[in-house]
Amino acid sequence: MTTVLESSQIVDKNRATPEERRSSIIGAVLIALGLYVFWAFGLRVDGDLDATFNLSLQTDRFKDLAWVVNARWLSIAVAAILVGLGTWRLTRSALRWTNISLAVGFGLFSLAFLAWAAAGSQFSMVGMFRSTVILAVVVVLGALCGLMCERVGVINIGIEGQLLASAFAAVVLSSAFGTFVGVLGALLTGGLLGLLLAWLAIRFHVDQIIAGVVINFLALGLTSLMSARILSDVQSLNAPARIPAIRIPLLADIPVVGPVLFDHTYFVYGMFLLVILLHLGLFHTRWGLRSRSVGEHPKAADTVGINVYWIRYRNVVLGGVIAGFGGAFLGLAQVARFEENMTGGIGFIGLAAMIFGRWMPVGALGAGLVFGFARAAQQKVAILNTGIPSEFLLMLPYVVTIIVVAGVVGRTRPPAADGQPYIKQ
Amino acid sequence: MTDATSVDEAGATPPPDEGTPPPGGDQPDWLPRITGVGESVGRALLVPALALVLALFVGAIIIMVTDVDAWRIMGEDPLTALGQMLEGVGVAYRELFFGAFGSVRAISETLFTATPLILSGLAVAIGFRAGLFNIGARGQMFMGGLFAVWVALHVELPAVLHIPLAILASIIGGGLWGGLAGFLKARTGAHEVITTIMLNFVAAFLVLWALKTSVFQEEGSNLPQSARLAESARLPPIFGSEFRVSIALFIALGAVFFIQWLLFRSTLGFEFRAAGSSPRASTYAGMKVPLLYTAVMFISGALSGVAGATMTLGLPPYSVTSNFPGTIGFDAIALALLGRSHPYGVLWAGLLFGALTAGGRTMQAAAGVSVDLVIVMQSLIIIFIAAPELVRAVFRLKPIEEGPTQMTKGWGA
Amino acid sequence: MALELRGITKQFPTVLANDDVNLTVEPGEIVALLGENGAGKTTLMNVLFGLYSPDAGEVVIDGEPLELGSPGASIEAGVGMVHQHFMLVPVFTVAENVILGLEPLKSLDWIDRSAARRMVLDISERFNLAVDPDAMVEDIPVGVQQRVEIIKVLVRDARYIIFDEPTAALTPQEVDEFFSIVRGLKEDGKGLIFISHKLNEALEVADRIVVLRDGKTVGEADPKVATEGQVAELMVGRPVDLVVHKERADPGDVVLSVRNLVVLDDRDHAAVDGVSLEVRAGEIVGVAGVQGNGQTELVESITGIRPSLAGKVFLAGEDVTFEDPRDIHRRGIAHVPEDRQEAGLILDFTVAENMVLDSYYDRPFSRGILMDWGVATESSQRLVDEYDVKTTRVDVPVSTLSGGNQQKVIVAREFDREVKLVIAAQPTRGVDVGSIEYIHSRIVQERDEGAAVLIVSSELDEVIALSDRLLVMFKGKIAGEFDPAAATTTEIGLAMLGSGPDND
Amino acid sequence: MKTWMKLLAFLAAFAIVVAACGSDDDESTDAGEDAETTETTEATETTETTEATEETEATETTEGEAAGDFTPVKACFVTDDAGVDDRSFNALGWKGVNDAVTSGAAQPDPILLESTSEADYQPHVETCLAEGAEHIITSGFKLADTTGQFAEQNPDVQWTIIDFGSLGPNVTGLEYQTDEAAFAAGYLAAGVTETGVVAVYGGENIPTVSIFLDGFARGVNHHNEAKGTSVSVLGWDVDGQEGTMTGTFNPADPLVRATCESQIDEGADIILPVGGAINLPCGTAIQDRGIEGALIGVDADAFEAAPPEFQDLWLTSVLKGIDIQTQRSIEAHASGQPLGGASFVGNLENEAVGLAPFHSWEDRVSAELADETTQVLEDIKSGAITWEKFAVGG
Repeated sequence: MTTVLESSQIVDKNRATPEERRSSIIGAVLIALGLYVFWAFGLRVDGDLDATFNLSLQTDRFKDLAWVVNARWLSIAVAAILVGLGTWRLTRSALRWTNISLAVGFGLFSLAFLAWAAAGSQFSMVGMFRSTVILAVVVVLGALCGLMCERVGVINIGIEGQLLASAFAAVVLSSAFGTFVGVLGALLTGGLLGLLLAWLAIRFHVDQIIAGVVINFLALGLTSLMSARILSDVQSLNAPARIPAIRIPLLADIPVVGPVLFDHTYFVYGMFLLVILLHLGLFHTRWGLRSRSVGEHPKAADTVGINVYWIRYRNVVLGGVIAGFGGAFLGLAQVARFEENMTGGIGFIGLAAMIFGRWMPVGALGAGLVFGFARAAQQKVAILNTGIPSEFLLMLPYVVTIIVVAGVVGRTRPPAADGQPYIKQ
Repeated sequence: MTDATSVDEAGATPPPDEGTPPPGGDQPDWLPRITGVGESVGRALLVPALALVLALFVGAIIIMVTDVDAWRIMGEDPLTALGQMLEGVGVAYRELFFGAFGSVRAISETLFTATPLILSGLAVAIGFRAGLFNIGARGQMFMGGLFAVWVALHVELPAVLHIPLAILASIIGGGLWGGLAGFLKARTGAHEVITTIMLNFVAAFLVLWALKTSVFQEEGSNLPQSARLAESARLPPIFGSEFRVSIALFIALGAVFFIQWLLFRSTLGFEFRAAGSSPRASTYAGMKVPLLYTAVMFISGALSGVAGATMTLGLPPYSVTSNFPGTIGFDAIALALLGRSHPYGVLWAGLLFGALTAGGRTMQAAAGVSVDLVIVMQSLIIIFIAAPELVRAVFRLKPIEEGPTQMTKGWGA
Repeated sequence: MALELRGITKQFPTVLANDDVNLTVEPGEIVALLGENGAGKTTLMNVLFGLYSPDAGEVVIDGEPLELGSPGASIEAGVGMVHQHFMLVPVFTVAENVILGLEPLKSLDWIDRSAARRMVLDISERFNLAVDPDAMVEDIPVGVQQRVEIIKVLVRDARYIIFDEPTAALTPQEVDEFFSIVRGLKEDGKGLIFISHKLNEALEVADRIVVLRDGKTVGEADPKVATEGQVAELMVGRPVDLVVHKERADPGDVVLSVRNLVVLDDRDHAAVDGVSLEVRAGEIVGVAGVQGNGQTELVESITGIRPSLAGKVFLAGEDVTFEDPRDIHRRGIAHVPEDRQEAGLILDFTVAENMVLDSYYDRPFSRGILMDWGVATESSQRLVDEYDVKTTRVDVPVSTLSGGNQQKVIVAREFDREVKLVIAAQPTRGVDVGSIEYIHSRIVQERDEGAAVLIVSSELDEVIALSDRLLVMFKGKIAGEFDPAAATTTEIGLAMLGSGPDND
Repeated sequence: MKTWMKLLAFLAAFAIVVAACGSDDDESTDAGEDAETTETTEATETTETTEATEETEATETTEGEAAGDFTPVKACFVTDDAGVDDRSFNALGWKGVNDAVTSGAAQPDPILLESTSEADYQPHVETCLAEGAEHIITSGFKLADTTGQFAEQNPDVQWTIIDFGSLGPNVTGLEYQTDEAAFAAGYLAAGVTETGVVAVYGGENIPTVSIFLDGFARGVNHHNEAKGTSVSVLGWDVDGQEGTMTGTFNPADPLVRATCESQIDEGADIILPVGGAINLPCGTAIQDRGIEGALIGVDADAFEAAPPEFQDLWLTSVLKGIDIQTQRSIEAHASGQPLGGASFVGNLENEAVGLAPFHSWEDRVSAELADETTQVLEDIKSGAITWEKFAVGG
């Protein structure tokens, strides 16, 4: 008879739980980072050198704010914190805060790196953060487009094409009929390509990834063709007015925060607004509840009378409209000109940001900002003549993304019905 | 709760991706699955052929619509304008065809262009078969090409050894780059779509940098360009140096047969396909799915790497600059999808794309129609082939009962 | 005043699922729709509920024709359905699942969560269906999930309610509780359709029994007079033997020994929490329990698929705790996994490929890394014949087979070699009567040939019938051991609910 | 058939949009064409102006001896993978070819072959030969090996390669010591800056880009030494030969503008971006940030070539006369001279590189500084100022 009933407090544990293992690996990584910071940035920097981080722009109301810090001591302090944090992770049995520890660790490491690079020199930290926001815009909007689609179970790999085509529409229509029509046209173009994706995926059950790839090709081919055959001939169609920044009174004058957040084109405000709206919408409204149900369990949604197809069409088109907004930003707020293949792969980075952000609008924003920060920071380091070849600085954002995805995010759980066609008998 | 299809109603389960051979047919048992030709040849070719016709038709409309010169006289003399448009279409398509098949040179160009496409298409296809979406063919081509160039520059051997060694280097270079993404997925769960996209950029900058180092540069040059590769490492052209098609074509064909064999005749391929169809069932069957992910990404990367080698060792004038993969890495995705992730399918799709691209060059020269039209036509062909219902609707063919053509597995798990 | 289905016909690509079926349900009446798996019951109900569009036929509710093919219209007309595979979104809360489709709003599109909670609690109190509206559905037991499904239907004011195999995953006590709910609904004036393949339940609760076979109505029975045997014969079309024939067990040496096993589930909770058990050669040990009490993780851990956190597993005296699934399999374990379609088979692979799924790597199916499809095909053909798998050929995708035949493919694959230990989880779920009989007899045969057998099933009748010794699992622990021949279902049921006498 | 209709409707809608643009812009199109021609003429004027500013001898001294007496040759132009719209060497080369058509040296409708990848070079060159081109212009160092190979095989054809040295007796190589002019631009910028910070950035750290950055940075340093100022240059490290790169020549990548803004944030007010159109986002940045800054153009006089909304931003441009030398190379061929095979290294001396006029910044550059800059140009020519020049070509 084997009715032996053990309690769960078993002593002879064979193995660590995955959480425990992860926690200790991250602990080790943090300690290694700390030691590296100590050696590379702490010991090898001239002890007298200060790093000056400017906290205001020339155009700000409150000028000449700066944070001056001794690079060596900052690095040593960071190293100490990193080692402490790592040791805490290694010894502590409670397993919470793992990701936060890692994020804090990477943040501190970046700080020490920047201090090392800026030792004896100065750079504008506010400018870096401002660039971070701007560099995040298209990535975040692309990711939002992606998650609008994937939350209802349609994989959208055609974000790149939607951005490109809507940038084209924005430029051409804006040149011909003015900014308002241009932006509207971009939104419509993004939406139309969304409709095409939805139509192929829902009506014809075309494999969703194929449909997305086709949209990328189609957008690239058509815009390049029209650019070569029409825009090069009729150059007045490639000269739209640029959309100016709107400086928000009072808020823009707040030190540090003002120039970073409140002196941008409406695309930036729109991005933040969309993130908030979508996040609240997805988790607090009828629209969000129904959308998520369609992405998680379309049949369950169907059985309570929700029209799965309609919701899929609607959200995919809306997602396209968001991409169109991003395309308009690229086309009208940057250089106000169409260039062939001007998106240059940023839609795919948006896709990555969506996965990285775990299909959450706020996550997408975070992912976009991490990527934007890496790009902005490498550009600052390039100015500081550290001797690192530019190619390595330029690849830094991509390397950082890989490390973050592998180290922090790990396995992600997409909506359960993502990529699955829903077929009624 | 997580059921996909109800079990107890046998009819409700959708047929799988590969066309189920009609029951009662008398083919040999395993043959249809392996060759991919389960239906009669005529039926199998009908939709692709009609898709090509449709794509040409839509392409013609696009040529006409974007004919700015014709539109300028449309107001005064619509007939002449229309005639001019139609003539433009005629010239464009004639040149497209002759540029692809019209001469020995044209055919050589078609085959030459198809070679790396086939290889990288296979790379993406084998990924799909194992449930992985390798967007990183471009980066893997970079690394494979770079490794091959290193061997070509720094090893002295007779051609019979030098070429295989350089190809081997490209296999290692591309394989490591792809395998890295697979390893990260297996170990940390980092999604391969993210990592391969990012690795593309990393590889591009790495090559740009490497080509400026003395390891690759010609002595005394400061250009980001490799020295001329040793003669012994160049892939010999098949029809003499006048034509670019080289033995790389045979490598590509060999790869097609090898991958065909690997996928359908080897235990490893069985495991790949199993992991691609159902990672869970594969785990239950005792397969080590994480290991398989790493392995399949290695092989996928290796194929792209060889594609990279053909664009370095096999591209006259045999000195390498920083953009040798061109757009092949992304075309590869379309190819794999068009070929339904089947090696023979990829072969045909590669030849088709090769012909379109080679013909497109001539078309650009003679008809002044931008090569971008070729991209549009490629995408149209993919749409029409991926949505046979659409083609059938246009040509009013009898619709046939088909399940969803789902070839990819979404984001996997 | 009635719900009428008239001449419903539904053709699937390979099967005629419903063939001119008629059915009438009055308010305040419980109609049991009986039939084997695959008889077309679920299809019929999905047509009624608007999930499928029929090829012919009509539905009339209280004199009004129903728009077919739209669940919305069916709901509107007062039809509710509690599905066999629950139509619940796992990552939603109970309240969210209930209100989905009729969300109470505060303003604009903003969901009124307190109103939603109130809707759930109102129904839950009125019909005595205890649920926590804020619990995540994936975290609650199956029995509670079913209550959520019922609340979903009641919130929509359904007058006619379809229950599709409602008792499949419930403990005896839960079944009783469920029946009292059903009777309450009947008194409330609802018309109820009760789909089942369990005769005793139908006889117990129904006012009228309608039997479906091969998509056709083959007869009606009055539960007050009909016997199990009569109805069973009507269902299957031949006399059925409902008892598992087996000799007394003659246990030999210990084959499987599990000591203090702790296993984590996917969310890192201890799903198996210190389990010890032994299975001897020549005996069948059954593990009963409501689904989700650690059985899945226990089986996965024994077979090497899921690493254990603590404890040991011995197979024929050897420690196999850290071995991987293949090595354990090679030691002679036959494993029929619980989730046939996800874990046991690769649906788009052919029958032949599935037949070699866990032995392809070795002779005779492969040499080195070269597969020998000829041998594999031959071997599969032999197994198909031997195990009576109904399929046209072995190179058709296994997804084209019926559930019972799919299960036979697994059984054939697993049993066709020297087997020391059989682990079968839910071996007959969703399987037709003929296949059940067959699979049961094969399991008993393995035992008689000297294998140790561990059966995990949430169908209490099945474990009781098969086992020589019965363990009950509750919350990751063994909550009791019984002699299936002597114990009553009440005793066992109590243990399944965690209040058995052996539980401390 | 429904699908069919939808498809047609889609295309029809598309056609209407294009048609609308076409008809709508009939006049503007003409205007555009006019503008183009004006541009061409102006460009020629510009060279003259440039030369006038530099107070040098007349133009006639260089190759184009007997203008107007041409036997038009069939020209064929092959771009590298950046395409003809790169606002850089490809665009200028193609302009040179068209100028040659205007001057009668090349036959009308010269062939343009745009490459999209490196695999295109050989077939494009072969197409040129097959079409019977007598003068083939290949653009960019990436085409060097292909050009060398085919030039050898086709000794009867005249070749011109841009940004590379001669590759044989029938190949004219066009190279440019642009750092000489960039040096003067750096000197000028250091004199103009009010913040004491100037900046440069490039697309990629490749010689045809970096040569500008290097010359410019040295020019700034020269100003510091000569005038005792302490103007700092961001974005190029003369010792390390490294600098700020965008990693792309695509002006729409937000990183390009961010790079420029980043330099503005560090106080830069005069910026030299090098790499096709990647200077345009910097113009938008200067305008939007409202700083008193200026850009320095490269290749052509940006005041003429860049979109009009940026006209006020150009302090000057570092001229690289690719168009002129391409035109002259064709003209030399058309005037019946024997096939040439020399490397032409453009420098200040032979006026193939130079500094554009200040245009709208005329008033803001003090006469003194203008004179000094002119003197610097003269000193470089005469060798009075010298440094380790950037190595051009392979």
